[in-house]
Amino acid sequence: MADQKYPTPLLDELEKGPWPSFVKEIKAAAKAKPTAEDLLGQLELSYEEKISHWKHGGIVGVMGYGGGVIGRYSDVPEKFPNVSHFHTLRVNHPSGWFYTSDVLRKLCDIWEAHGSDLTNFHGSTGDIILLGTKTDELEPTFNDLTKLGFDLGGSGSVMRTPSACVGQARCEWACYDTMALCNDLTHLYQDELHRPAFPYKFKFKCSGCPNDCVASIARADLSIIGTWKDDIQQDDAAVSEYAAAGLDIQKDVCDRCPTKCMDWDGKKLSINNRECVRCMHCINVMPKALRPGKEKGATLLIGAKAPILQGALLSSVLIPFVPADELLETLKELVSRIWDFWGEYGNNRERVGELIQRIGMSAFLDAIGLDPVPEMISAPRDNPYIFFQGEDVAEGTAEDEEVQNEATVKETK
Amino acid sequence: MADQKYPTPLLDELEKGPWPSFVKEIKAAAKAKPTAEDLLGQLELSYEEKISHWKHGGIVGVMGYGGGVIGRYSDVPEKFPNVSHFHTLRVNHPSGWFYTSDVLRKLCDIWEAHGSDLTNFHGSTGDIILLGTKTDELEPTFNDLTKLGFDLGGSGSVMRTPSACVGQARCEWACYDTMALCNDLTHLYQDELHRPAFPYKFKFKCSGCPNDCVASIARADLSIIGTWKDDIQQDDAAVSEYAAAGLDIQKDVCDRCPTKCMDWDGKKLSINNRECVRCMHCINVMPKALRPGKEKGATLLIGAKAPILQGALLSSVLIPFVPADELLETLKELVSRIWDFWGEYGNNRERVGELIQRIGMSAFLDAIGLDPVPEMISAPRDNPYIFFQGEDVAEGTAEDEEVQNEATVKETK
Amino acid sequence: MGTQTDRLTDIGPPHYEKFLHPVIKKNYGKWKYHENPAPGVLCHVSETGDRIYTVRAGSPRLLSIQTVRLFADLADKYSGGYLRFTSRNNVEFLLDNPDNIAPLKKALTDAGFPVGGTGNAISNIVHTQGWVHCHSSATDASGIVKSVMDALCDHFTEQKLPAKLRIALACCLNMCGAVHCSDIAILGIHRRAPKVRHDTLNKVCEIPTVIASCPTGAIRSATVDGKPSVEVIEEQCMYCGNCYTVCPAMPLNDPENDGLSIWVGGKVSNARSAPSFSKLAIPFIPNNPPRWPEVVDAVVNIVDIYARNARKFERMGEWIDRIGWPKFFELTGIEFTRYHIDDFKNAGLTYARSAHLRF
Amino acid sequence: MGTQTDRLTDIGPPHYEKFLHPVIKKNYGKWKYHENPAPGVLCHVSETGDRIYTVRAGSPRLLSIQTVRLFADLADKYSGGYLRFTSRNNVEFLLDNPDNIAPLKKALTDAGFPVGGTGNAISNIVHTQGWVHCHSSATDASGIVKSVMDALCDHFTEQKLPAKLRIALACCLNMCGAVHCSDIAILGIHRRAPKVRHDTLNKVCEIPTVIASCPTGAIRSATVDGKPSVEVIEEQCMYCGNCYTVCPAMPLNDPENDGLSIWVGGKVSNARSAPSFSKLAIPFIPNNPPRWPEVVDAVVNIVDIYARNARKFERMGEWIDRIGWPKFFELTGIEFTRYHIDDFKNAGLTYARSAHLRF
Ligand code: SRM
Ligand code: SRM
Ligand code: SRM
Ligand code: SRM
Ligand code: SF4
Ligand code: SF4
Ligand code: SF4
Ligand code: SF4
Ligand code: SF4
Ligand code: SF4
Ligand code: SF4
Ligand code: SF4
Repeated sequence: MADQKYPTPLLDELEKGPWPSFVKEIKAAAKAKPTAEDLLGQLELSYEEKISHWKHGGIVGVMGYGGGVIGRYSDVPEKFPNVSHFHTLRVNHPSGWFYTSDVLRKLCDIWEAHGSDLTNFHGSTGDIILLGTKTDELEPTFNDLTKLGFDLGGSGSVMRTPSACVGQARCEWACYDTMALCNDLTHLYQDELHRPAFPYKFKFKCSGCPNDCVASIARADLSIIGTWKDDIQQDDAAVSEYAAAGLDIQKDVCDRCPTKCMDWDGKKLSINNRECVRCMHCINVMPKALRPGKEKGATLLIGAKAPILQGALLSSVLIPFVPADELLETLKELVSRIWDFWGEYGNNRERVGELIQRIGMSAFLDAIGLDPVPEMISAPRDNPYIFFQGEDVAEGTAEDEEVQNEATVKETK
Repeated sequence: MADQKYPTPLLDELEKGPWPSFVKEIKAAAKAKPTAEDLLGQLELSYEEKISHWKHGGIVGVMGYGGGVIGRYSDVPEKFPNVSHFHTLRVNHPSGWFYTSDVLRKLCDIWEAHGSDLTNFHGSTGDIILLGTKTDELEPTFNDLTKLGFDLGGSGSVMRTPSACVGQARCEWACYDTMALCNDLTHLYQDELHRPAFPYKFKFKCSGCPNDCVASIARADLSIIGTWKDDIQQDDAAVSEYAAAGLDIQKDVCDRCPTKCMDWDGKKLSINNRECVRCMHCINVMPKALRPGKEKGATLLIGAKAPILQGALLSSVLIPFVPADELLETLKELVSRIWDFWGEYGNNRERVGELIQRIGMSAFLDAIGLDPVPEMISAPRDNPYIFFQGEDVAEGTAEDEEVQNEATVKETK
Repeated sequence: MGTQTDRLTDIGPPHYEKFLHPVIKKNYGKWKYHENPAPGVLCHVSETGDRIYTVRAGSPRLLSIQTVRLFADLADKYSGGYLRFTSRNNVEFLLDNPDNIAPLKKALTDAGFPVGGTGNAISNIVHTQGWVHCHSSATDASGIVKSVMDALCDHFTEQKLPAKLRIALACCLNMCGAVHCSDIAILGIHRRAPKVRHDTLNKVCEIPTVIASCPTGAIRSATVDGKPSVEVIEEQCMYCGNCYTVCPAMPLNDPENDGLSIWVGGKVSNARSAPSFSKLAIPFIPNNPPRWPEVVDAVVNIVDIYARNARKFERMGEWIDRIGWPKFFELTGIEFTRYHIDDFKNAGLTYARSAHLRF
Repeated sequence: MGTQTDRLTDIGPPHYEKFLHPVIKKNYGKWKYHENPAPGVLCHVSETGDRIYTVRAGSPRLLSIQTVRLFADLADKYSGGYLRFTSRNNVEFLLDNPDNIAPLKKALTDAGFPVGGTGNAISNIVHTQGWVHCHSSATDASGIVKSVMDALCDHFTEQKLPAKLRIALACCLNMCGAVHCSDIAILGIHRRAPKVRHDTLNKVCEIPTVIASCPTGAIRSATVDGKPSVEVIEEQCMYCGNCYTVCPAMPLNDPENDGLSIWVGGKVSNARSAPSFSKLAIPFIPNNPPRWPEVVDAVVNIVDIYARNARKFERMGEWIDRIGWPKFFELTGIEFTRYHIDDFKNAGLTYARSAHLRF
């Protein structure tokens, strides 16, 4: 490595071993790009000192947008001047992360012209990440990207790039067209994606079935998970084939069904579909024999997020079932009501899930005009601290009533 | 009912029906006692007006004791002068609530002499409740009671009368002598029972096995639940008898075992005792065939209480297993450390379970000198908000260290 | 303690041994197994071969000394003078002679005390004081218990349920008893913030203590008619009653708005599933003395649906766990409301955080 | 927007349809079932009888354009120019001709990209920026991922685990990615309160915002050397980093005390059990670049024990649920400490509230 600008004995260790090496990638880029070369040097320094050498944030971006670029500056610019600026662009990916070789090459060409030659395919939210460039390259990069038909993703208090599992493009279980919905939502909410107007970030993720291959229930403010209403489609001949091929249907299928609603008498598999909770297990194990039903749609869940500040949340059921062909319209209507309310009542840096935790799900439902249904809960409350509403309580004076209706949105601890 | 002082048309309705009637009881007492007569009148008024006619508390008691009497005054004494005072005495019951006809009659005689003739066998904590007398009868009642060998129970911020299931007196499953332990604890802590020195109340309950027939896990600050360490004692012949008699061992026993650690091949029942969680189900269903093991003792759990203020709590595991013959000594040692700490750090009206919630179980364990074991939890934390201790963190200055060790007891929200 | 030289204190309860039947004393710790020959009757068999028979009868708990003496008489006649009470306030007679079972049962039944409560039955309702003795009560206790048990008496004297079914009642949120872990809990509730007695508050209570007593911070200091007092922010009050416990000038009782709520699916035993809290079934039923027909109907309905649908050995909560709460509401016809959705401390954990759904 | 008349904005992403393989376009929504003929290879069969083959290869995610171009070349050669990336950052080539599978696999392997990640295997580690791009990081991301995957690579190229095993890494508590719901999560953590830069704080941040940012109320205003600033009550700090996100003058990074923690048993899918959070296994492992051997050992140990003990179709968390946490700690030899016991908001619910115990 005689031609390397900085020796990197520590990082060199990470070129060894069977898994593809990110150090090799940076070195490959470093051959042509001083930016990548200096990144290597600064990273080696971090490895020596066990600390990041990036400075906190910095607001940079492209004209008219309030997000999509993460500003980044070195705290040792004197040592590594080529990464004194090292901003990344977040670029909307095509639904399902499908590409042609052609479009990938064109993306590479753009980044070769303007950036570090380094990328992430993809960021954790799903964006194409163009990793590291200078402030004055941002606008030119953006112009080239849009000419190729790409646009920026989100950062800051905006809607983020929605993502979708491969869905109907290559999966037999997709209960709605995840890629179309993802694409529609992204186009529909361009303004919300590019111009911060929310209390905090907002993420959509679309999974075609309860396997949830984009982890929407763990990390989307609005999780859209495909499901079905009628009976599992069952092919008895195929069941027998699996049995003949050695699958232990009792042990590996029936006994693992969470509701024990399956019965296998050694010849015939019977499913009590009214007890089935659409967990997917039996279908996963016997894809040739069992399939989701025909009455397809999705469950809408709300509120997942990482732990900052009040602990991580999983999304929870908001609407148990929306037929596939009504999904987009239902979402439009619902999301506008959610955003209005969150925009007005959400604190700064309060995700919608945290807002619901703070004011209570019932108050949130009142606010967005949804009726409570038992599917929203795993169990009713076990504490007796019910805030009865004005209208349910007798003998209030006129004044009282007013106070109490206002009080729908109130804080518990 | 011509000879009744007050007409009680509403209460009279409650003399009908197959279940024994408390109204009949009050009427029986009212024949001799004006107190009971006026109680009937006031209660009828409450039934008419749908409201209690008792005033809030009032501190009354016997000399030298700070509890054991609930002061009670009517808010309509002009109408019902005989219940203007209507205090109750809480009286320690004998362990297991065993009596002879003789001692019961003597208790009745005392109450006939001094009170309303009305009692509860028993109060929810387990005391004998002598229901309703005047202030100046308290001391004479107490004197007669002690002469008979009875003493008062607790009220206010004291230890309360411990209680115990019938245990080894009549139950084959008792893994320790609940009645002896209950009696020992009550005698040991007479001072704590009679003279308020705690932040709030403290309850012990002793159940001989995990069936928990005194509901200790739901309502005792210190729950002592019998269990065993070795294998379930199994009588194969008796198992076969149950099977022959028509018990569906697979469905009613094995399939209901929470850990599915039982196997029934139609002839022989095998239990994987290392997986068994001592739930008692199989033993409950086949008492002749299965019994708790021979290495007996108890699990100590801490912190149950009703919902005021922060929501109800169930007790949680503090010491997974204490051999039966070490129970009293272990408890003595442990309880003194718990009371010391709670006495110093507990807020006013804060039960020990709430204190633990407020400062965290780990800090509580530090304070009472117990090592954490995984049996104490259903699962480790899922949030990353770990307060690392001074001694575990490097590079603290001497000053810092001090602060951090102090900080063991700190509040989260 | 002056003159009273013979005054005894701190003697504790009498030792239980004095009150034990000789067969029990002899076989203490030696019991081997038991049988349940008939509802209300148990037979415990010792390793020594000895047997003790138990006959259990329902009791209203609130007993006149006349009835206690009756029990003593029956004990003398049939059980050598030995008897006990259970943790659910039933009375149990301990017999060494099985021939006495039938006459004792008859004597009890004739006197109005049903024999039963054992095995997979409904036992006595654990309950509290209500209007008989407590200032805090949002309802009566004994009256509702009597009315409900009248309707369920057959479930006491027979053993025809899938599992044990434990009912409890508490007359206010203090929840004296194990109400919060019952198959069915009947709970008296207030629904209006305390009405502050401004004229007396300052005299009978410390204002800072009153303010500090409120878990939601709904109480703040105020001057009313020139007197220092407090005011309650009504919409922040969750009617817990803690301020009233601490200060008599903060009464919550309100005939129009007090009433009952019904909770289901809790349990205490570790049998099969872990102990668990009861969950809200019906948020509010008005007080309707003397016989609270709406409460009785609600409880009977839940018991009936459970009895018809649960599998053998399934407690109420275990049954609901299996079928799911939506089905519970559907089967019982109970309306699901905003109040069922938790909004207290751990509320988030009660939301349905999966796509496991039945349609 | 003045002179730039041709400037495009708000055009959104390109429509995916342009990038779909013709067989996929034709059979969109018509897939019937799939097979998994070999690790890293899937075959989806349509109702029309058409088949599409997928070959999946591991990727470091951080790619130079040189490598992206290599993928493009391979796609041109073997899959008609069609490829995609997965939600876990693997690359997938979409083939209509099964004969291309073997040569493509060889080409990928030769280029250093292992083929696998399907079925009951360990797939790519979802991860974040670390020292490559983020100021907030308590550790690097890519370096640990590389070291761990080197050790687990056989589990990527073979399918010999009881179920899918998902590993994720995040370099700070912000937890970019679904770290909190992973079978094994590796999480960078700080362990010291922020060191306030009193000289600049007032210039770069609003003091009230900084104070409000702290969830535990550990920050209060202070005057230091005559300048308005803040101070942190060290023992109230839980190192969440929110103040640092809000204000650059509150850095938490600390080479001595930053490091890793390991979490286990979370999942996302609804298959069998509901989605669940990962739980703490190891509270702290020091940063030891370049190859973090202690982290690698810890992860490999957990994977090994799981692989040996879990039953078929049991995810990590489902296995631990069955055997219980005490057994997990015993089998893995991981020390149980005070830090494992939750003391955050819902802590009480994680205590063992039953007598269900194994001995
Ligand atoms: C680039 C990316 C990590 C990656 O390497 O993939 C990333 C990087 C950052 N995230 Fe993130 N997050 C990224 C996906 C996520 C995800 C995953 C997701 O979106 O599915 C999460 C968890 C889900 C969620 O939203 O809760 C996530 C949760 C956070 C949080 C915590 C938010 C919370 O409410 O708890 C923060 C802190 C914040 O917002 O202030 C954060 C903040 C940040 C910041 C902006 C740092 C900061 O403190 O301001 C990081 C910039 C790093 C850098 O220098 O590039 N990032 N972040 C991901 C975005 C790439 C993309 O657009 O595709
Ligand atoms: C008499 C009794 C009810 C009964 O009819 O059986 C009772 C009656 C009262 N209880 Fe209780 N409690 C009684 C057992 C219980 C139990 C059950 C137990 O001990 O097993 C509990 C639930 C377990 C627990 O301790 O948490 C219980 C939880 C409360 C609470 C709530 C405590 C909490 O921490 O949440 C209060 C409120 C308070 O302490 O201020 C309370 C307060 C009261 C007061 C003193 C009312 C008050 O606000 O000061 C009641 C006096 C009523 C009266 O006029 O006689 N009572 N109380 C029970 C005592 C009889 C006995 O000594 O045997
Ligand atoms: C007498 C009593 C103890 C005492 O010291 O007073 C008692 C005695 C027995 N219990 Fe109990 N239990 C007694 C209150 C309880 C309680 C507490 C309560 O109800 O408040 C519980 C916990 C209830 C709960 O989980 O909510 C209780 C849960 C059990 C169980 C577990 C039942 C289950 O499946 O959950 C058993 C086992 C069984 O019945 O199969 C049991 C079994 C027994 C046995 C069979 C034990 C034995 O071998 O002698 C006794 C006769 C039971 C019967 O009634 O059929 N006992 N038992 C209590 C009678 C109360 C009553 O009058 O009805
Ligand atoms: C390609 C991808 C979707 C995408 O749009 O990119 C995908 C594709 C498939 N998933 Fe997935 N899953 C993908 C991420 C996920 C995720 C998300 C994640 O890992 O972050 C999950 C949730 C993981 C979790 O629970 O933590 C996920 C949980 C599943 C499951 C449920 C497994 C379980 O038992 O819990 C199945 C069913 C199965 O494998 O039996 C499944 C099944 C499948 C099938 C068989 C669906 C089908 O019929 O085509 C696909 C091939 C799976 C395989 O790898 O063997 N997929 N799958 C993702 C590949 C990621 C990768 O490179 O490894
Ligand atoms: S979430 Fe369901 S539909 Fe989507 S790729 Fe995964 S298994 Fe297929
Ligand atoms: S999808 Fe899940 S719940 Fe439904 S039958 Fe199959 S295994 Fe059972
Ligand atoms: S708790 Fe156990 S030992 Fe005690 S009476 Fe009940 S079943 Fe018997
Ligand atoms: S006691 Fe419970 S856990 Fe143990 S074997 Fe019997 S049923 Fe199973
Ligand atoms: S539950 Fe409430 S009203 Fe009833 S006795 Fe207890 S404190 Fe009094
Ligand atoms: S009843 Fe409870 S919530 Fe309402 S004011 Fe009083 S203490 Fe506060
Ligand atoms: S996890 Fe933390 S350190 Fe890592 S990229 Fe996200 S914000 Fe930055
Ligand atoms: S790191 Fe978190 S807890 Fe510590 S001071 Fe900053 S905001 Fe507060």
